[in-house]
Parts: sequence; structure tokens; C-alpha cells
Amino acid sequence: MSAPRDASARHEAIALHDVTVRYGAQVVLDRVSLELPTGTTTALTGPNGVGKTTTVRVLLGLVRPSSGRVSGLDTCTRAAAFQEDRLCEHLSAAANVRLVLPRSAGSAVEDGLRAVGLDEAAWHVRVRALSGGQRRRVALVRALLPPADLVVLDEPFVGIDAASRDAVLAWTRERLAGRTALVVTHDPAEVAALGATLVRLDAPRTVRDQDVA
Amino acid sequence: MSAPRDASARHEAIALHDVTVRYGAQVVLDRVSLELPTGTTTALTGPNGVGKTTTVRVLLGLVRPSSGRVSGLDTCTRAAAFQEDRLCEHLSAAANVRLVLPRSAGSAVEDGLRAVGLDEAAWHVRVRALSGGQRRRVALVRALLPPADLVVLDEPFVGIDAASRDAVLAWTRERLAGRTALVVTHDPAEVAALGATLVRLDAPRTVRDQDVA
Amino acid sequence: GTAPSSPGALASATEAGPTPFAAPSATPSEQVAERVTVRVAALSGPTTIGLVGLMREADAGTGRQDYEVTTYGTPDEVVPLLVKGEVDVALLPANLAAVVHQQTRTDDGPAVQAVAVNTLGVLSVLEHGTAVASLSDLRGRTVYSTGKGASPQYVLEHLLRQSGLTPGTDVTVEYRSEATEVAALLAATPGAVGVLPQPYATGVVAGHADVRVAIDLTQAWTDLGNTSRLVTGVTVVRTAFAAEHPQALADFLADDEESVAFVNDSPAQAAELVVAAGIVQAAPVAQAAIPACHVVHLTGDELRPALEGYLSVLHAAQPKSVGGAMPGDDFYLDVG
Amino acid sequence: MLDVGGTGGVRDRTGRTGVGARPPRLTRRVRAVVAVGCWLVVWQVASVALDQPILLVGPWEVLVRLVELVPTGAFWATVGRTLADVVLGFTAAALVAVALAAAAAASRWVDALLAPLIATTRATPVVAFIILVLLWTDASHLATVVAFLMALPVLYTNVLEGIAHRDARLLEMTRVFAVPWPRRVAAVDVPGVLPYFVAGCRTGIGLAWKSGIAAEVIGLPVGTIGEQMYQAKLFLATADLFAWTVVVVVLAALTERVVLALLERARRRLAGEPAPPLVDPAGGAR
Amino acid sequence: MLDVGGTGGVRDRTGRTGVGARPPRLTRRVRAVVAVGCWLVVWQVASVALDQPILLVGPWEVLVRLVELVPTGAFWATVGRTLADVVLGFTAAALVAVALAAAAAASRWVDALLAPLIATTRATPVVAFIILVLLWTDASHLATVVAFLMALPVLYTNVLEGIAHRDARLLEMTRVFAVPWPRRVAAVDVPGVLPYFVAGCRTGIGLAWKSGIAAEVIGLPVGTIGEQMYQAKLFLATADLFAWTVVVVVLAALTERVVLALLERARRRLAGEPAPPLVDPAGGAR
Ligand SMILES: Nc1ncnc2c1ncn2[C@@H]1O[C@H](COP(=O)(O)OP(=O)(O)OP(=O)(O)O)[C@@H](O)[C@H]1O
Ligand SMILES: Nc1ncnc2c1ncn2[C@@H]1O[C@H](COP(=O)(O)OP(=O)(O)OP(=O)(O)O)[C@@H](O)[C@H]1O
Ligand SMILES: [Mg+2]
Ligand SMILES: [Mg+2]
Repeated sequence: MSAPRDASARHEAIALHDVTVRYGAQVVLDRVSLELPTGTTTALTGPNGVGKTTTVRVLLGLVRPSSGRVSGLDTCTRAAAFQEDRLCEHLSAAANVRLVLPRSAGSAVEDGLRAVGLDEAAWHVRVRALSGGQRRRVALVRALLPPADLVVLDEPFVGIDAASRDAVLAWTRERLAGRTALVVTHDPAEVAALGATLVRLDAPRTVRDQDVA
Repeated sequence: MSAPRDASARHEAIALHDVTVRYGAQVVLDRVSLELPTGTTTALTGPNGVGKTTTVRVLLGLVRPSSGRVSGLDTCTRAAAFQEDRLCEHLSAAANVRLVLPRSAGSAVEDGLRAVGLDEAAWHVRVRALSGGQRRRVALVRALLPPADLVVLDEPFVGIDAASRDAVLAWTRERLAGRTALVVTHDPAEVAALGATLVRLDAPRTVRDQDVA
Repeated sequence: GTAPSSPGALASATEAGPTPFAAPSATPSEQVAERVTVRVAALSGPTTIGLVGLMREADAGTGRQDYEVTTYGTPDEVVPLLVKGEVDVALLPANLAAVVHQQTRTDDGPAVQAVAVNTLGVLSVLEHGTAVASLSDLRGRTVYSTGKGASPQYVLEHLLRQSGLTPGTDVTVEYRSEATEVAALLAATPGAVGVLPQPYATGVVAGHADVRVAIDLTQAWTDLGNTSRLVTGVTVVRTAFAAEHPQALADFLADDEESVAFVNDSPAQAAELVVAAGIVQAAPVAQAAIPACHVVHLTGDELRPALEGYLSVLHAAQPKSVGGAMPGDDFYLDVG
Repeated sequence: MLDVGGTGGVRDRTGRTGVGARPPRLTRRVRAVVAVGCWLVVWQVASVALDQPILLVGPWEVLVRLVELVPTGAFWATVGRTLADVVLGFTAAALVAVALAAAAAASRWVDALLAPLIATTRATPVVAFIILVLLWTDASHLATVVAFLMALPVLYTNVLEGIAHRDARLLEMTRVFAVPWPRRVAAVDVPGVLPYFVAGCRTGIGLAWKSGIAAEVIGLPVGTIGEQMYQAKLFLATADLFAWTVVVVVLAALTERVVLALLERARRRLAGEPAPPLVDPAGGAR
Repeated sequence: MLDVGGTGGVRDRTGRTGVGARPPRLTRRVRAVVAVGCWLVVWQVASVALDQPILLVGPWEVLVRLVELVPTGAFWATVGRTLADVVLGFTAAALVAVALAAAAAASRWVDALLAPLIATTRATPVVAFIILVLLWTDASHLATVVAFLMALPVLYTNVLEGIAHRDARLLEMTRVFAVPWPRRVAAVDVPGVLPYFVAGCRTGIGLAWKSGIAAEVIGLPVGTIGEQMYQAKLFLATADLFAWTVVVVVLAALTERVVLALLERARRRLAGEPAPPLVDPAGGAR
């Protein structure tokens, strides 16, 4: 590839080119191409099981495509909110966020937790003892605080109550400003609130050689 | 209590009376009273962390109130969709549902999975390999198929894509018709679609003797 | 398992009475010669009893040479030390001495040789009752024994055959894995007959009035006309050491002879040393066991006749038990 | 450019790799052979350096002994005898351990009653109770009993720890749905306990062999490996001793493999899993 | 009416109960005392029924012996000596096992190289290698070495199994965020491996004691419990044998308790957990 090795140079745009991902016989992504314009937020939507999370996993370097090319990820640092939270259950909210931040983070953690409307009393409780929506907020803070080149959020606002959703969306938009981000969502309102470009992932021409019995 | 022991007699209404639940020093539910009118669906809403899931846990017999009374649950069979799915990861979707059904269930499982729009190819795959929305659907089918006296759904439609949400809601309403049910949700549209009575749980006067350090 | 006899034990032993040894009257030539430290390995058990007088001398520094006596729990410890040359003299079971000799000899000659028999048999036939006086009385009876697949079995069966009994037909020998089992059988069953080594035999007899020593197998061996002796313990020396320090070896043997004499002559005093050396826990038991252990010092001319016949009995029963073949002339070291 | 994953997928114990991983260039089998070869070389070098065949014989001599031993009928009879004893002891331990652990998990009283018994079995030196064992069994079954007593606490402890670490959320789920217990056991308990049980089996099988042979060395039942090792030891036949040791290690490894394969099979059947397992991009979490 | 939970909350190994459970009417301590009492009665009855004091003495005689033994300085010196040896062996085994298991998990080659070594250590009877051990150490350290060799494979196997069953999802998370490995170890690896390690420690401590004493019985280092047990056995002093056995079992139980308390403390510190643990309504899942 012709990606400039010079770190100070502009990154090549992060993109999937004709990416195919297979799990066994099942083709989950079939020659998918997707570009994440640098410095902007892209929203990804599509029916359940179409491969949104799989796309996320490719971008995070967790799945290697069977064929196709991924560009712009060579030296890129990443942060993510996973669809299933993936918090360390025995650690507090603050400790979960601090885990992914440099030691110099200072009061950023507190500011972040406050920004998503997490009650101060919940900061130092093991996240196992938090409610579903509270956990989701912690995962969101963890994804948005690190100074990563690429931020990927997989259905980040699920389970967050209606009353605080707007504030959380606003803070997310603020944190994503000027950064390259992908947000998976089923809600058109969220796309608008984030000022994101909507991309729709359609059912792949799945080839199922044979169904697993 | 004076609940009639005769199974054929009408159940006493399922209700919480002045229920208080504490976790250590934290009061999560503070003298909450809630009646689930027999044969109807009640929707429960409220901000994150207010105690909706805790209420669900009390109804499911998983948490014993510190004080207060729960009625109508003595002989009542239950089914639930938990906020976090709680599927057996290594079993297929069909096996997960069959786990909670009597052997005589017949084709009900297939019908249910089809009704929530789960692709037939996904029925016999380990649920660990399913997408978030697909898993949610399995959890929903598992909650709605058994002939339980009380059905409790904790944010059941979260992560289900916009396109199929209406169909899933309609099937849920059909399954809940004439049964006693509680549905936790943040979405007013869902309340309407289910024809449910909305109940709002408000922040308790939490007494925090001291914050956990 | 290093157990150098403690100074405290020495003090109490010397208080117990005047030593039977005259202080060695060293000749001028010996005074000039440098004293050699003889490293001696002994096993915790009956074969070490004869050495306790020497151990006391070593601690007091009154021996003809300096002795560094260490008792070990298992031959497994002694064999590596011997082959690595980290001990000079070792007191081993007789058959093991032959095996080590066989296994370590090269075309250049032996590496380990026998210099003395230090202990005769330690096996006795015990009876709960008074019916048995000789091995032939065992006809038709069941004998409980330990030591299956090892010297006790071969010895017992040899002696039974010599007494005209065929093991298995005329007499049933039931082997038990644990001496405790045999002891318990003897204690609990009137009429039971069992074979036990020291100090179990003494222990059972001391604890149970009805159980007595019916036959001393060491005596029976001789009585049955064997020209050899029933041997348990043999003293071996590294050939290299014997060649390098013949005088030191001779002195060790002389001190050992005196020590054996002391133990046999003054069992009461020796018993305390035996306890101090950690071989036996209580002096009365030790005192009772000393005569039963047949502590001896057979060297020179007496060595080969006593030992060879015994080894040939083992060889006939199981060649591997003496290293596959009878040891040859170079097994026996005659230090005059 | 394609190498987005960097270090490749998380890999699990079975050597399966996640989708993101490079296909392993050398198979497990080759690696295992090379590893064993390495140790053989180390052994050979050590034996040459020490040059004391009484204490340490080299692999070549051992191989020669094995080649002599293995074709004989007596060898197979001996192996069969000891194998049967050890496997019987281990199997009994596995069954009893699972039953006791399940009972202890179900009732605090059973737990309290078993705790001192297991603690005693776990820590008591064999010398202390061997005489009691011999009271109830004769020496020919000593190996079975001792293997049982050694493997039991290992398996019991692991199974109990596994039971304590089952998925509490799934257990709640089965409670809510009033899932009948046999189904719950198959769906929740077994998958949760299995990895602990597997670890316990690995250890327990080794211990059963080790202690079974040690018991045979004490009891000397005729025609057993322990008797052979006792003789070899007593007569300083080091090549024999090592040859039999190799036999024991190989037998233990084979037993382990068979038991683990059976467990894996049972697991698959419970999961109703298709024959070739699905590739699992999350890796690891079996 | 309040009894909505029926069977009460899921309970975990530590005896903590979920919110839904009845408060236990009898404390753990009382149950433990009653259980031990029960077994003492069984023991007493058995010893009276058997009436063979050479084989089995009753608890009363053993208590009498213990009362004689315990106040002596020699007793404490003996206990101290053996305790030090066994604890040293076990501690070394724990450290080496964790280090080796971590290395094996990190590199397939290390894994392949260690596998035959551990399998051999696991299954080889002590009789077979004791002479080699005695080549390098003298008998006074035999207990330490043997305790080490017994505990090592148990701990290694359990830690490796624990590593394989860490939360793969969290590991992916740390990879995405490029969490430095020491933090990852504290946050993900240790919590995942700990229950396996705990099970391994329970078993390993018992084995270290058992085998350490057995080694002392072979090597007879002066002033050790093993020597005392050997003597007791040699002189048919069954009360002494049982008294020392009781001492060993109690020491093993104490060692286990201390080690587990230290582990629990380490776990809490890693989790930055408050001193009195939060009541956990999900129960079980520590
Ligand atoms: N480990 C796996 N093995 C096999 N198939 C898998 C695996 N993980 C995901 N799949 C399949 O890949 C497809 C896409 O899954 P993915 O999680 O990417 O969907 P998604 O678009 O994120 O859906 P959702 O909106 O429900 O989250 C699904 O059909 C799923 O069953
Ligand atoms: N195990 C626990 N220990 C201590 N506190 C807990 C525990 N479980 C829940 N809580 C607390 O109880 C409160 C209510 O939690 P609950 O899960 O009932 O909220 P919820 O209304 O369902 O919120 P959400 O909408 O986010 O799901 C929260 O503040 C939470 O931190
Ligand atoms: Mg998804
Ligand atoms: Mg909730």
C-alpha cells in the first residue's frame, strides 16, 4: 500500500474496500466498501444480523476479512463502546474508565461521568451493581474520553432513559467533533442529533452452502 | 395472607404494597406500591437507576423486600425477558426457548422464532454467534411462549431494528392479550403499541448514610 | 537426613559412666601421620546400632581417626553419595552392597567393596501362644510375614525348605505390606504366627504378654547347618579410599570392632547412645533390641565365609537381588 | 494492509484460533514432537555428563529396555492390571466427587459434614492411614483405593469451586422459569462446572497414577507396574526403573486424553452442537 | 406472603447469601463444630468396635497424647521446621506455576515445551525420581522439593485452565484500547484466573503437606513431623501416629485459610473494593 509512513503526514482515510467476512460457510459481509471520512461522524444502520457489529469488529482489528482490504488503520489508535458494554464487573465506574486512559487523565474521568448524567454516588460502586442504563453510560464515557484516532460506538444509547438522552447525545457530539467516528444505531433521531452521515448496510447476498443442523 | 389456596379460584391481584428494597445503606425502592391489574399489561418507565429492574426482581421473587408486602405471587408461574438477555450461550436459539417449555410444546418454538422475524438459519446456531438484535428476539420468544401467569419484560425491544419493531410489538401484544404483564420501557411509542397502562417510577427519597469509598 | 550425633547426647552418655575404652595410646609414628577424616554413611535402623560407640568417640575426637558419621533415612540417599565419592564408608543392607558393587565395577576393577559384616539377622518368628519351638513346628500353619519380594521372603522360604517344609503346601506364608499389620494380627489373634524384623519384634513382645519370640531366625540359620551366617548389614568402602588411606580404614575397623564390643557388653549404656542417635526412641526398647539385632564385626577371614553363602541363597531365589550374578573375589576386601 | 489485527486473534487452549489469526504454520503435533525431542536431548546430555548409570541412565538405554519389554505378553498383562486398578480408582473418585460436591452445594449441612473429611483426606500422609485401608481391602486393591483417595479431594474441590462460579444470572433465569432441575443441570450447571472439572481431571488422573503406583510399591500385588518398579528400585536396575516410569507417564497421558475426549464429547452432546465446531471469532470463550 | 423467593437466594461458597435468602439460623462456625463433633463420635465408635489399638486408637487417647505433646518446646520446634519446609515448597510452586502458565499462555512453543515436563511431573511416582532429587539436594530439603513437585502441576494446570477461560470479550476490549499489560492483568486476567487458582491452592496445599511429610518419612531429617511419624510407626505407637496426623491436618487447614485470606485480600485490593463487601443480590458471581 502507498499509505504514507510518516506519522505527521495526514492519515490515509479509514475505509473498507470490498471486504468479505465469512464465519464458516456463512458470508456475513459480502464485498462491503465503506469509507469513514476523516474528522466526521458516520452513522451505520441496517437490519439486525446484517453485519454492523461485524463491520465494527473489522475496523477494531478483531476480525480479519476473508478478502478485501482495510486501509488507514495502520497506526491508528482506537476506542469503542461495544454492543454489550464489556465493563470489568468488579471495578467501579471510575476505575473502568481510568483503565483505558493515560495516568495523566486528571479530572477528565469525573467530568465525563458527570457529563453523561451519572449520579456521583454511582462512580465508585462496582459496575456490577449499576443499572443497565448506568452501565451503558460508563461504556460511553470510556469510549469517548481517550484521545483515539478512531471512535466506534455500537448502539451506544440503547437503554438510556428518554429524559437524559438529549444531553448524552449532545455531549457525544461534542466529544466526536473533528474526529473520525462510526456510530451504529437503529434510531434516525440519533443520526440527526449527532450530525452524522447515514450509511445503510443491506442484507448481503449470503451464500449458505448448507445450514448447520 | 388470605390468598385463596384453590387454584381454580381467581388469583389475588399481583401487587407491591409499600415495598422497600435496600442494598446495604442505599434505599433503591422506597415504599413503592404498584398493582398489576389481572389480565392487562402495565408499562413501567422512569429514569435510569430508579429501580425498575429492582421492581422486576421483586416480582420475579429474586429479591426480598426489606419491608412491605408482595401479594398474588404465591402460586403464580412466571416468565421474563431479562434486561441482559440471559441466554445459554452454547445452546441454539431453539434450545434456549425449548429449555423453558414443556416437552409437549411442539412447533410453538418455530412459530415463535418466526413471529419475531428470526431468520430460519439462525434457529439452530449457538446463540453466542447471533447478533445483539437476534439474541434479544430469542429472549423475547422465551419470555412469551410459556403459559405463565405473570410475564415480565425488562426493556424487551432494545436493539431490535426499526424495520421489524412493529411486527415484534404486534406479536408481543398478541401473546400478552388477557395475561398479567409488566413491560419496562423508555419509549412511549412502545407503551401505546402494546396498549399498556403507563406507570412512572420516580426517584426514591434515597437515604445514603455514607457513600462507599 | 543428616543426623550427626549431638554434643548434648554425648555429655549425658559420658556422665552415665566411665568409658570402657582406654584412651588410644598413639605411637609416635602415628602422631606424625596426618589424621584422615573418614566419612561414614549409616542408615537409621538396626544396622547402625553397632556404630554408636564409634560415633561417641568421633564426637569427642578420641577415635584413631576423625569420623564424620551421618545417618540417613533411606539407601536412596547413600547410594548417590557413595558413587559420587562423597562418603568413604557406608553401612548397607548386604544384598544392596553386592548390587552397588556389581553396578559400579568397571574393567579397571571394583569401585565399592565389602570390608565387614556389621549386623546378622534381625528377623524373628513370633507367636501368640507357646506351640512353636522350631521351624518344623510350623507345618500346617499360616505364617504372616513382611518383606515380600525382598530378602526376608527369600530367607524365610530358604529356611522353611531346609526344615523340610515346602512353602505353599506344608506351610502357608501370607505376606503383608505393613509390619504394623503383622503386629496387630499377632497381638489380636491367639495362635497367630508371624515373622517380624527388629525393632517391631521387640515392640510387640514388650506390649503384649501373650506374644513371645518363638524362633530367632539368625540362630535357626546356623542350627540348620548353613556354614554361612544370616546377614543383614555389611560395611562397604570405596576402593579408591581403601587404596589411598589403608591405615585410616584399618583404624576405622579397629574402632568399629571396639564399638561393637562395647554395645554387646554394655547394652544399657549403649541403649542411651542408640536413643541419642535417634535410631530408637526409648532406652528400654533399645536395650531389649540390642541382643536381638546381633551386632557383630566380621572382617578378614571371617567376612567371605559368613557373607557368600547368604548371598548365594538370595541369588538362587532372585539373581537380580544381588546384582544379577554372584559377586566375585573382588567384592571382599581383606584388610588384614 | 490486511494485517489490521496485529497480534492476531485471541487463541484458546485447544489451539483453535479466532478469525483474525494467522493460520499456525506448524501444527500442534509437530510442536509436541519437537518439544519431546528437546527434552530427550537434555536427558541424554545430562546422563552423559553425569556418567553414573546407577543414578541416571540415558534415553537410549531406556528405549532398548522398552523394546525388550513391550513385545512380551507379561508386559501387557502388567500394564493391563495396573491400568484397570488406576482407572477404576479414578472413575470412582470422579463419580463420588461430583455426587458429593453436588450434595454439598445443595445443603449446608452436607457441606459442613464433608468439609473436615475432605480436608483430612487431602492432607493426611498416606503412611498414616495405609494400615487402616489395608484393614478393609487387601493389598491387591490398595492401588485402587489409594488412587481414589488421592483423586477425590482434587475433583471435589474443583467441582465445588465450579459450582460456586456457575453463572448466577442464568441460575436466576432457570428459577424464574421453574426449569426442571435435570434440564438446568444440562444447560447451566454442566457448562459452568466443566472447565473446573477438566482441570481437576488433568490433575486427578496424574495423581491417581502416581499414587496408585506408589500404593503398588507398598502392597506389591503380583503382576503390577508398582511391583516391577519396586524390584527395579530395590536392585538398582535403573534402566528398568526409567523404562517403567516412561510407561507410566505415557499411560497417564493416554488416560488423560481419553477422559478429556469423552468429556468434550459429552459437552458437545449437551450443547447439541454440530460436528465441526463453528469458527468462533470471539475466540477463547468456549 | 413475603416468602416470594421460595428457596431463597442463590448462595455462594463464602456463605454470603443473596438478598432473597433467609438469614442462616445457625452460623457456619456452629455447623463446622457440630460436623467435626459428628466425625469424632464416628471415630470413637469405630475404634471401640474394632478394639485393636495397634491399628486404630480412639480420639480420646489421641487427645491425651496431644495434650502431652503440645506444651513441649520440642513439639513447636518440630512443627516449625516442617511448616517452614512445606510452606516454602508450596510458595515456590505457586510462583513458578503462575510464571510458567503465563509463559505457556503467551507462547505456543513454551506451552509445547512445558507440556511433557508437567505431564511427567504430574504422573511420575515419587519412588522413581527420589534418587535423582537426592542427587541434587540432601534429605533435609527433600520435603521442600517434593512438596514443590507435587503442588506445581496442580497449580500450573489450574492457572492455565483459568487463563484459557478468561473473559474473551474483555480481552478484546483491552486490545482495542491498547491497555498496557500490567493494567490488563490486574483488571481482566487476575479476576478470571483467581477462582481456578483458589481451587488449585486448596488442593495444592493439602498435597504439599501430604507429600512433604511423606518425603520426611523417607529422608528422616532430624526434628521433623515426618521423622516423628516414622518413629511412631516403627514402634507401633499408634496414638502418636494419629496425634501427629491430627497436627498435620490442622496445620494444613490453617495454611489453607491463611493463603486463601491473603488471596482474598489481594483480590479486594485489585478491585479497589470497600472493606465491607457490598451485598450482592445476584449472589454467587463474585
Ligand atoms: N461468532 C459467530 N459465528 C458465526 N456467525 C456469527 C458470529 N458472530 C456473528 N455471526 C453472524 O453474523 C451475522 C451478523 O452479525 P452482527 O453481529 O454483525 O449483526 P449486526 O448487524 O450487528 O446486528 P444487530 O443489529 O442485531 O446488532 C449474524 O447473522 C450473526 O449470526
Ligand atoms: N447489586 C446491587 N448492589 C447495590 N446496588 C445495586 C445493585 N443492583 C442495583 N443497584 C442499584 O439500584 C438502583 C436501581 O437499579 P435498577 O437496575 O433497578 O435500575 P433501573 O431502573 O432498572 O435502571 P435502568 O433503566 O438503567 O435499567 C441503581 O442505583 C443501582 O446502582
Ligand atoms: Mg450489532
Ligand atoms: Mg433496568
